[in-house]
Amino acid sequence: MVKVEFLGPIGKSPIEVEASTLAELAEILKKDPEVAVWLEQSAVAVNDRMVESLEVKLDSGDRVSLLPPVCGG
Amino acid sequence: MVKVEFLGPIGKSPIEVEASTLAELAEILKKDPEVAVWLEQSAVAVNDRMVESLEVKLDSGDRVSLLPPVCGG
Amino acid sequence: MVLVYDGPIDVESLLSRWYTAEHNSNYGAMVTFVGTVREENGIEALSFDIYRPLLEKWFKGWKDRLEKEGALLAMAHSEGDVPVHTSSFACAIFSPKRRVALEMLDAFVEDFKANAPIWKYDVIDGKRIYAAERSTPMAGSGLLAKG
Amino acid sequence: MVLVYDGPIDVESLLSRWYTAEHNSNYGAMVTFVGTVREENGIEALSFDIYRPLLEKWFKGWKDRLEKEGALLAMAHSEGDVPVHTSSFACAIFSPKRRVALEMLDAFVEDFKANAPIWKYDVIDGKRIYAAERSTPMAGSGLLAKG
Repeated sequence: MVKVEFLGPIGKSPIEVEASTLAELAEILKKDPEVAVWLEQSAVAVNDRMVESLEVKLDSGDRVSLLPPVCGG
Repeated sequence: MVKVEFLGPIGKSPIEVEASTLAELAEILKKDPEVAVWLEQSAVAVNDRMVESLEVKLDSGDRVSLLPPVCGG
Repeated sequence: MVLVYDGPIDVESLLSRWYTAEHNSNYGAMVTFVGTVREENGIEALSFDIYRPLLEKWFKGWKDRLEKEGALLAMAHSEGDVPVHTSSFACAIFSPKRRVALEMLDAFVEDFKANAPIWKYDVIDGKRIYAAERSTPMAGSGLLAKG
Repeated sequence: MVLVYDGPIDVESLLSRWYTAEHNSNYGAMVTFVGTVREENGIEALSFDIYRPLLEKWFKGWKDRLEKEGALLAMAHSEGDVPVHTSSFACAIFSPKRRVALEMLDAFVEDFKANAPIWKYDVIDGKRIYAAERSTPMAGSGLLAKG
Protein backbone atom coordinates (compact mmCIF):
# COMPACT_ATOMS: atom_id res chain seq x y z
CA MET A 1 0.00 0.00 0.00
CA VAL A 2 1.12 3.52 -0.82
CA LYS A 3 0.17 6.44 1.41
CA VAL A 4 -1.02 9.60 -0.35
CA GLU A 5 -1.14 12.90 1.55
CA PHE A 6 -2.80 16.09 0.42
CA LEU A 7 -1.00 19.19 1.61
CA GLY A 8 -2.18 22.70 2.38
CA PRO A 9 -5.58 23.77 1.06
CA ILE A 10 -6.55 20.41 -0.48
CA GLY A 11 -7.74 19.65 3.03
CA LYS A 12 -8.28 15.93 2.61
CA SER A 13 -7.06 13.24 5.03
CA PRO A 14 -4.34 10.88 3.82
CA ILE A 15 -5.44 7.76 1.96
CA GLU A 16 -3.82 4.37 1.29
CA VAL A 17 -4.00 2.85 -2.19
CA GLU A 18 -2.48 0.07 -4.25
CA ALA A 19 -0.28 1.47 -7.04
CA SER A 20 3.10 0.38 -8.39
CA THR A 21 3.89 3.52 -10.44
CA LEU A 22 2.90 7.15 -10.36
CA ALA A 23 0.99 6.58 -13.62
CA GLU A 24 -1.20 4.03 -11.84
CA LEU A 25 -1.70 6.38 -8.92
CA ALA A 26 -2.69 9.17 -11.33
CA GLU A 27 -5.48 6.98 -12.76
CA ILE A 28 -6.82 6.30 -9.27
CA LEU A 29 -6.71 9.94 -8.16
CA LYS A 30 -8.41 11.20 -11.35
CA LYS A 31 -11.48 9.21 -10.31
CA ASP A 32 -11.86 11.12 -7.03
CA PRO A 33 -13.56 14.42 -7.97
CA GLU A 34 -12.40 16.06 -4.70
CA VAL A 35 -8.79 15.39 -5.69
CA ALA A 36 -9.03 15.55 -9.50
CA VAL A 37 -9.55 19.34 -9.53
CA TRP A 38 -6.16 19.81 -7.85
CA LEU A 39 -4.07 17.55 -10.10
CA GLU A 40 -3.43 20.07 -12.89
CA GLN A 41 -1.90 22.56 -10.45
CA SER A 42 -0.17 20.28 -7.99
CA ALA A 43 3.45 19.18 -7.81
CA VAL A 44 4.33 15.72 -6.51
CA ALA A 45 6.89 14.42 -4.03
CA VAL A 46 7.66 10.79 -3.25
CA ASN A 47 9.14 10.29 0.21
CA ASP A 48 9.83 14.06 0.30
CA ARG A 49 11.69 14.10 -3.00
CA MET A 50 10.16 16.14 -5.85
CA VAL A 51 9.46 13.97 -8.92
CA GLU A 52 8.77 14.88 -12.52
CA SER A 53 8.05 11.57 -14.27
CA LEU A 54 5.00 9.28 -14.22
CA GLU A 55 7.32 6.31 -14.59
CA VAL A 56 8.55 6.61 -11.02
CA LYS A 57 8.07 3.24 -9.31
CA LEU A 58 6.23 3.01 -6.02
CA ASP A 59 6.91 0.44 -3.30
CA SER A 60 4.71 -0.53 -0.44
CA GLY A 61 5.20 1.99 2.37
CA ASP A 62 6.10 4.86 0.03
CA ARG A 63 4.58 8.22 0.83
CA VAL A 64 3.33 10.43 -2.03
CA SER A 65 2.60 14.12 -1.33
CA LEU A 66 0.47 16.41 -3.49
CA LEU A 67 1.62 20.03 -3.29
CA PRO A 68 -0.88 22.62 -4.55
CA PRO A 69 0.18 26.18 -5.57
CA VAL A 70 2.30 27.89 -2.92
CA CYS A 71 2.61 31.42 -1.57
CA GLY A 72 4.98 32.01 1.30
CA GLY A 73 5.90 35.32 2.91
CA MET B 1 36.85 86.56 -3.45
CA VAL B 2 35.85 82.93 -3.93
CA LYS B 3 36.43 80.36 -1.20
CA VAL B 4 37.84 76.99 -2.30
CA GLU B 5 37.66 74.01 0.02
CA PHE B 6 39.43 70.70 -0.38
CA LEU B 7 37.45 67.77 0.95
CA GLY B 8 38.47 64.41 2.36
CA PRO B 9 42.00 63.20 1.73
CA ILE B 10 43.22 66.30 -0.12
CA GLY B 11 43.91 67.56 3.38
CA LYS B 12 44.53 71.21 2.54
CA SER B 13 43.04 74.18 4.36
CA PRO B 14 40.53 76.32 2.44
CA ILE B 15 41.91 79.20 0.33
CA GLU B 16 40.44 82.42 -1.03
CA VAL B 17 41.12 83.43 -4.63
CA GLU B 18 39.94 85.91 -7.29
CA ALA B 19 38.13 84.09 -10.11
CA SER B 20 34.98 84.93 -12.07
CA THR B 21 34.48 81.54 -13.76
CA LEU B 22 35.41 77.95 -13.02
CA ALA B 23 37.77 78.08 -16.02
CA GLU B 24 39.72 80.89 -14.32
CA LEU B 25 39.76 78.95 -11.07
CA ALA B 26 41.04 75.87 -12.89
CA GLU B 27 44.03 77.87 -14.20
CA ILE B 28 44.87 79.03 -10.67
CA LEU B 29 44.57 75.58 -9.10
CA LYS B 30 46.70 73.92 -11.79
CA LYS B 31 49.63 76.05 -10.62
CA ASP B 32 49.49 74.61 -7.08
CA PRO B 33 51.25 71.23 -7.29
CA GLU B 34 49.66 70.08 -4.02
CA VAL B 35 46.22 70.56 -5.61
CA ALA B 36 47.00 69.87 -9.28
CA VAL B 37 47.50 66.13 -8.71
CA TRP B 38 43.90 65.85 -7.48
CA LEU B 39 42.16 67.76 -10.31
CA GLU B 40 41.88 64.86 -12.77
CA GLN B 41 40.02 62.74 -10.25
CA SER B 42 37.97 65.33 -8.41
CA ALA B 43 34.37 66.43 -8.91
CA VAL B 44 33.36 70.02 -8.24
CA ALA B 45 30.49 71.65 -6.35
CA VAL B 46 29.65 75.35 -6.22
CA ASN B 47 27.69 76.30 -3.10
CA ASP B 48 26.98 72.59 -2.58
CA ARG B 49 25.60 72.05 -6.07
CA MET B 50 27.47 69.65 -8.36
CA VAL B 51 28.65 71.36 -11.58
CA GLU B 52 29.81 69.95 -14.90
CA SER B 53 30.81 73.01 -16.96
CA LEU B 54 33.85 75.28 -16.80
CA GLU B 55 31.66 78.17 -17.91
CA VAL B 56 29.92 78.36 -14.55
CA LYS B 57 30.19 81.96 -13.28
CA LEU B 58 31.54 82.65 -9.83
CA ASP B 59 30.49 85.55 -7.62
CA SER B 60 32.28 86.94 -4.61
CA GLY B 61 31.36 84.84 -1.60
CA ASP B 62 30.79 81.68 -3.61
CA ARG B 63 32.16 78.49 -2.17
CA VAL B 64 33.77 75.90 -4.45
CA SER B 65 34.36 72.35 -3.15
CA LEU B 66 36.75 69.81 -4.63
CA LEU B 67 35.56 66.23 -4.09
CA PRO B 68 38.17 63.51 -4.60
CA PRO B 69 37.23 59.84 -5.25
CA VAL B 70 34.74 58.51 -2.72
CA CYS B 71 34.21 55.20 -0.95
CA GLY B 72 31.44 55.01 1.60
CA GLY B 73 30.25 51.98 3.53
CA MET C 1 17.44 25.09 9.68
CA VAL C 2 14.44 27.31 9.13
CA LEU C 3 13.18 28.94 12.31
CA VAL C 4 9.44 28.31 12.40
CA TYR C 5 7.39 30.66 14.60
CA ASP C 6 3.94 29.79 15.89
CA GLY C 7 2.30 33.09 14.81
CA PRO C 8 4.14 36.40 14.16
CA ILE C 9 7.93 36.65 14.12
CA ASP C 10 9.56 38.78 16.81
CA VAL C 11 11.52 40.71 14.17
CA GLU C 12 13.47 42.97 16.49
CA SER C 13 14.95 40.18 18.55
CA LEU C 14 15.50 37.99 15.48
CA LEU C 15 17.48 40.62 13.54
CA SER C 16 19.48 41.40 16.68
CA ARG C 17 20.21 37.73 17.16
CA TRP C 18 21.35 37.26 13.55
CA TYR C 19 23.53 40.36 13.59
CA THR C 20 25.04 39.49 16.97
CA ALA C 21 25.78 35.92 15.94
CA GLU C 22 27.66 36.90 12.77
CA HIS C 23 29.13 40.39 12.99
CA ASN C 24 32.42 38.95 14.27
CA SER C 25 32.65 36.40 11.43
CA ASN C 26 34.30 38.84 9.02
CA TYR C 27 31.36 39.23 6.65
CA GLY C 28 31.38 42.69 5.08
CA ALA C 29 27.70 42.80 4.16
CA MET C 30 24.47 41.74 5.83
CA VAL C 31 21.22 42.07 3.90
CA THR C 32 17.82 41.22 5.26
CA PHE C 33 14.27 40.92 3.96
CA VAL C 34 11.24 41.09 6.23
CA GLY C 35 7.69 40.44 5.00
CA THR C 36 4.89 42.09 6.95
CA VAL C 37 1.15 41.44 6.57
CA ARG C 38 -0.55 44.36 4.82
CA GLU C 39 -4.04 45.52 5.75
CA GLU C 40 -5.98 45.05 2.50
CA ASN C 41 -9.13 43.36 1.20
CA GLY C 42 -10.66 43.42 4.69
CA ILE C 43 -8.36 40.73 6.08
CA GLU C 44 -7.62 40.56 9.80
CA ALA C 45 -4.67 38.23 9.36
CA LEU C 46 -2.90 35.89 6.99
CA SER C 47 -2.50 32.27 7.98
CA PHE C 48 0.11 29.77 6.81
CA ASP C 49 0.60 26.03 6.47
CA ILE C 50 4.16 24.77 6.09
CA TYR C 51 5.32 21.36 4.95
CA ARG C 52 8.51 21.25 6.96
CA PRO C 53 10.37 18.26 5.48
CA LEU C 54 10.39 19.77 1.99
CA LEU C 55 10.90 23.32 3.29
CA GLU C 56 14.09 22.11 4.97
CA LYS C 57 15.29 20.44 1.77
CA TRP C 58 14.55 23.51 -0.32
CA PHE C 59 16.29 25.72 2.26
CA LYS C 60 19.34 23.47 2.44
CA GLY C 61 19.70 23.71 -1.35
CA TRP C 62 19.92 27.49 -1.05
CA LYS C 63 22.19 27.36 2.00
CA ASP C 64 24.63 25.13 0.11
CA ARG C 65 24.49 27.35 -2.97
CA LEU C 66 25.32 30.41 -0.87
CA GLU C 67 28.05 28.62 1.03
CA LYS C 68 29.85 28.08 -2.29
CA GLU C 69 29.94 31.87 -2.61
CA GLY C 70 31.32 32.21 0.91
CA ALA C 71 27.97 33.47 2.16
CA LEU C 72 25.62 32.46 4.98
CA LEU C 73 21.83 32.24 4.81
CA ALA C 74 19.31 32.37 7.67
CA MET C 75 15.50 32.26 7.45
CA ALA C 76 12.40 32.34 9.63
CA HIS C 77 8.72 31.84 8.76
CA SER C 78 5.42 31.79 10.60
CA GLU C 79 2.91 28.97 10.86
CA GLY C 80 -0.72 29.68 11.76
CA ASP C 81 -2.26 33.15 12.02
CA VAL C 82 -0.23 36.35 11.54
CA PRO C 83 -2.30 39.52 12.18
CA VAL C 84 -2.02 42.57 9.90
CA HIS C 85 1.07 44.72 10.56
CA THR C 86 2.99 41.83 12.04
CA SER C 87 5.62 39.82 10.16
CA SER C 88 5.53 36.30 8.75
CA PHE C 89 8.83 35.98 6.88
CA ALA C 90 12.41 37.09 7.51
CA CYS C 91 15.72 36.15 5.99
CA ALA C 92 19.30 37.37 6.17
CA ILE C 93 22.35 36.83 3.99
CA PHE C 94 25.88 37.47 5.27
CA SER C 95 28.60 37.73 2.65
CA PRO C 96 32.20 38.92 2.43
CA LYS C 97 31.27 41.19 -0.50
CA ARG C 98 28.12 43.15 -1.21
CA ARG C 99 27.36 41.97 -4.78
CA VAL C 100 26.78 38.37 -3.70
CA ALA C 101 24.54 39.52 -0.85
CA LEU C 102 22.41 41.82 -3.01
CA GLU C 103 22.02 39.42 -5.93
CA MET C 104 21.34 36.36 -3.81
CA LEU C 105 18.77 38.17 -1.66
CA ASP C 106 16.74 38.95 -4.78
CA ALA C 107 17.09 35.44 -6.21
CA PHE C 108 16.35 33.74 -2.90
CA VAL C 109 13.21 35.78 -2.13
CA GLU C 110 11.81 35.20 -5.64
CA ASP C 111 12.45 31.47 -5.50
CA PHE C 112 10.96 31.40 -2.00
CA LYS C 113 7.74 32.87 -3.42
CA ALA C 114 7.64 30.31 -6.23
CA ASN C 115 8.91 27.10 -4.65
CA ALA C 116 8.86 27.08 -0.86
CA PRO C 117 6.16 24.59 0.28
CA ILE C 118 4.08 27.13 2.19
CA TRP C 119 0.37 27.83 1.72
CA LYS C 120 -1.28 31.15 2.43
CA TYR C 121 -4.81 31.90 3.58
CA ASP C 122 -6.66 35.16 4.14
CA VAL C 123 -8.39 35.33 7.50
CA ILE C 124 -11.70 37.22 7.21
CA ASP C 125 -14.33 37.12 9.94
CA GLY C 126 -12.35 34.34 11.56
CA LYS C 127 -12.51 32.17 8.42
CA ARG C 128 -9.46 30.85 6.60
CA ILE C 129 -9.70 31.31 2.79
CA TYR C 130 -6.97 29.86 0.54
CA ALA C 131 -5.19 32.66 -1.38
CA ALA C 132 -5.57 30.75 -4.66
CA GLU C 133 -5.15 33.68 -7.05
CA ARG C 134 -1.87 34.84 -5.38
CA SER C 135 -0.38 31.33 -5.30
CA THR C 136 2.06 29.82 -7.81
CA PRO C 137 2.14 26.20 -8.99
CA MET C 138 5.50 24.70 -8.01
CA ALA C 139 7.98 23.54 -10.65
CA GLY C 140 6.74 20.24 -12.13
CA SER C 141 3.07 20.81 -11.31
CA GLY C 142 0.42 18.89 -13.29
CA LEU C 143 2.34 15.61 -13.41
CA LEU C 144 -0.60 13.50 -12.18
CA ALA C 145 -3.02 15.18 -14.62
CA LYS C 146 -1.01 13.82 -17.56
CA GLY C 147 -1.49 10.65 -19.55
CA MET D 1 17.99 62.93 7.05
CA VAL D 2 21.03 60.67 7.25
CA LEU D 3 21.79 59.51 10.78
CA VAL D 4 25.49 60.19 11.32
CA TYR D 5 27.16 58.18 14.07
CA ASP D 6 30.41 59.25 15.74
CA GLY D 7 32.14 55.85 15.38
CA PRO D 8 30.37 52.48 14.94
CA ILE D 9 26.63 52.18 14.38
CA ASP D 10 24.60 50.44 17.09
CA VAL D 11 23.03 48.15 14.48
CA GLU D 12 20.73 46.18 16.78
CA SER D 13 19.00 49.23 18.20
CA LEU D 14 18.93 50.98 14.81
CA LEU D 15 17.23 48.08 13.00
CA SER D 16 14.77 47.72 15.91
CA ARG D 17 14.03 51.42 15.74
CA TRP D 18 13.42 51.36 11.97
CA TYR D 19 11.23 48.27 12.13
CA THR D 20 9.25 49.59 15.10
CA ALA D 21 8.71 52.98 13.48
CA GLU D 22 7.28 51.54 10.26
CA HIS D 23 5.77 48.10 10.76
CA ASN D 24 2.34 49.67 11.33
CA SER D 25 2.55 51.79 8.16
CA ASN D 26 1.24 49.02 5.89
CA TYR D 27 4.48 48.35 4.05
CA GLY D 28 4.66 44.71 3.01
CA ALA D 29 8.43 44.52 2.64
CA MET D 30 11.40 45.83 4.59
CA VAL D 31 14.89 45.27 3.20
CA THR D 32 18.07 46.34 4.92
CA PHE D 33 21.77 46.47 4.12
CA VAL D 34 24.45 46.66 6.81
CA GLY D 35 28.13 47.17 6.01
CA THR D 36 30.62 45.82 8.55
CA VAL D 37 34.37 46.44 8.62
CA ARG D 38 36.28 43.32 7.57
CA GLU D 39 39.58 42.35 9.13
CA GLU D 40 41.97 42.35 6.17
CA ASN D 41 45.29 43.86 5.12
CA GLY D 42 46.29 44.31 8.76
CA ILE D 43 43.85 47.15 9.44
CA GLU D 44 42.61 47.82 12.93
CA ALA D 45 39.76 50.06 11.76
CA LEU D 46 38.37 52.01 8.85
CA SER D 47 37.88 55.74 9.25
CA PHE D 48 35.48 58.01 7.38
CA ASP D 49 35.10 61.67 6.46
CA ILE D 50 31.64 62.83 5.40
CA TYR D 51 30.70 66.04 3.64
CA ARG D 52 27.27 66.40 5.14
CA PRO D 53 25.65 69.16 3.01
CA LEU D 54 26.13 67.16 -0.21
CA LEU D 55 25.39 63.83 1.48
CA GLU D 56 22.01 65.22 2.51
CA LYS D 57 21.29 66.44 -1.03
CA TRP D 58 22.28 63.13 -2.55
CA PHE D 59 20.18 61.28 0.03
CA LYS D 60 17.16 63.51 -0.53
CA GLY D 61 17.33 62.76 -4.26
CA TRP D 62 17.04 59.05 -3.48
CA LYS D 63 14.37 59.57 -0.83
CA ASP D 64 12.24 61.49 -3.34
CA ARG D 65 12.79 58.86 -6.02
CA LEU D 66 11.64 56.11 -3.67
CA GLU D 67 8.68 58.13 -2.44
CA LYS D 68 7.38 58.20 -6.03
CA GLU D 69 7.30 54.38 -5.84
CA GLY D 70 5.43 54.53 -2.54
CA ALA D 71 8.55 53.48 -0.65
CA LEU D 72 10.48 54.88 2.30
CA LEU D 73 14.27 55.13 2.65
CA ALA D 74 16.36 55.42 5.83
CA MET D 75 20.13 55.53 6.15
CA ALA D 76 22.90 55.78 8.75
CA HIS D 77 26.68 56.17 8.34
CA SER D 78 29.67 56.50 10.62
CA GLU D 79 32.16 59.35 10.84
CA GLY D 80 35.61 58.82 12.34
CA ASP D 81 37.05 55.44 13.30
CA VAL D 82 35.09 52.19 13.00
CA PRO D 83 36.99 49.14 14.37
CA VAL D 84 37.02 45.80 12.52
CA HIS D 85 33.83 43.73 13.01
CA THR D 86 31.75 46.81 13.79
CA SER D 87 29.45 48.50 11.28
CA SER D 88 29.78 51.79 9.42
CA PHE D 89 26.78 51.82 7.06
CA ALA D 90 23.15 50.79 7.33
CA CYS D 91 20.09 51.48 5.23
CA ALA D 92 16.51 50.27 5.06
CA ILE D 93 13.80 50.46 2.42
CA PHE D 94 10.13 49.96 3.24
CA SER D 95 7.80 49.31 0.32
CA PRO D 96 4.26 48.04 -0.25
CA LYS D 97 5.59 45.41 -2.67
CA ARG D 98 8.78 43.39 -2.64
CA ARG D 99 10.05 44.09 -6.20
CA VAL D 100 10.53 47.81 -5.55
CA ALA D 101 12.30 47.10 -2.27
CA LEU D 102 14.70 44.54 -3.76
CA GLU D 103 15.52 46.51 -6.90
CA MET D 104 15.94 49.84 -5.15
CA LEU D 105 18.16 48.38 -2.42
CA ASP D 106 20.61 47.20 -5.06
CA ALA D 107 20.49 50.47 -7.02
CA PHE D 108 20.78 52.62 -3.89
CA VAL D 109 23.73 50.73 -2.41
CA GLU D 110 25.63 50.81 -5.73
CA ASP D 111 25.02 54.54 -6.20
CA PHE D 112 26.00 55.10 -2.58
CA LYS D 113 29.36 53.47 -3.30
CA ALA D 114 29.91 55.61 -6.41
CA ASN D 115 28.47 58.99 -5.47
CA ALA D 116 27.95 59.55 -1.76
CA PRO D 117 30.49 62.20 -0.60
CA ILE D 118 32.24 59.96 1.92
CA TRP D 119 35.97 59.23 2.09
CA LYS D 120 37.46 56.06 3.50
CA TYR D 121 40.80 55.50 5.24
CA ASP D 122 42.50 52.37 6.49
CA VAL D 123 43.74 52.70 10.06
CA ILE D 124 47.04 50.82 10.52
CA ASP D 125 49.25 51.34 13.56
CA GLY D 126 47.06 54.28 14.47
CA LYS D 127 47.73 55.99 11.12
CA ARG D 128 44.97 56.99 8.68
CA ILE D 129 45.77 56.00 5.07
CA TYR D 130 43.40 57.11 2.26
CA ALA D 131 41.87 54.06 0.53
CA ALA D 132 42.74 55.48 -2.90
CA GLU D 133 42.63 52.24 -4.88
CA ARG D 134 39.13 51.32 -3.56
CA SER D 135 37.69 54.79 -4.20
CA THR D 136 35.65 55.91 -7.21
CA PRO D 137 35.78 59.33 -8.88
CA MET D 138 32.33 60.95 -8.60
CA ALA D 139 30.25 61.67 -11.72
CA GLY D 140 31.73 64.75 -13.45
CA SER D 141 35.24 64.32 -12.06
CA GLY D 142 38.14 65.96 -13.88
CA LEU D 143 36.30 69.18 -14.74
CA LEU D 144 39.05 71.44 -13.42
CA ALA D 145 41.77 69.45 -15.22
CA LYS D 146 40.23 70.38 -18.59
CA GLY D 147 41.06 73.24 -20.93
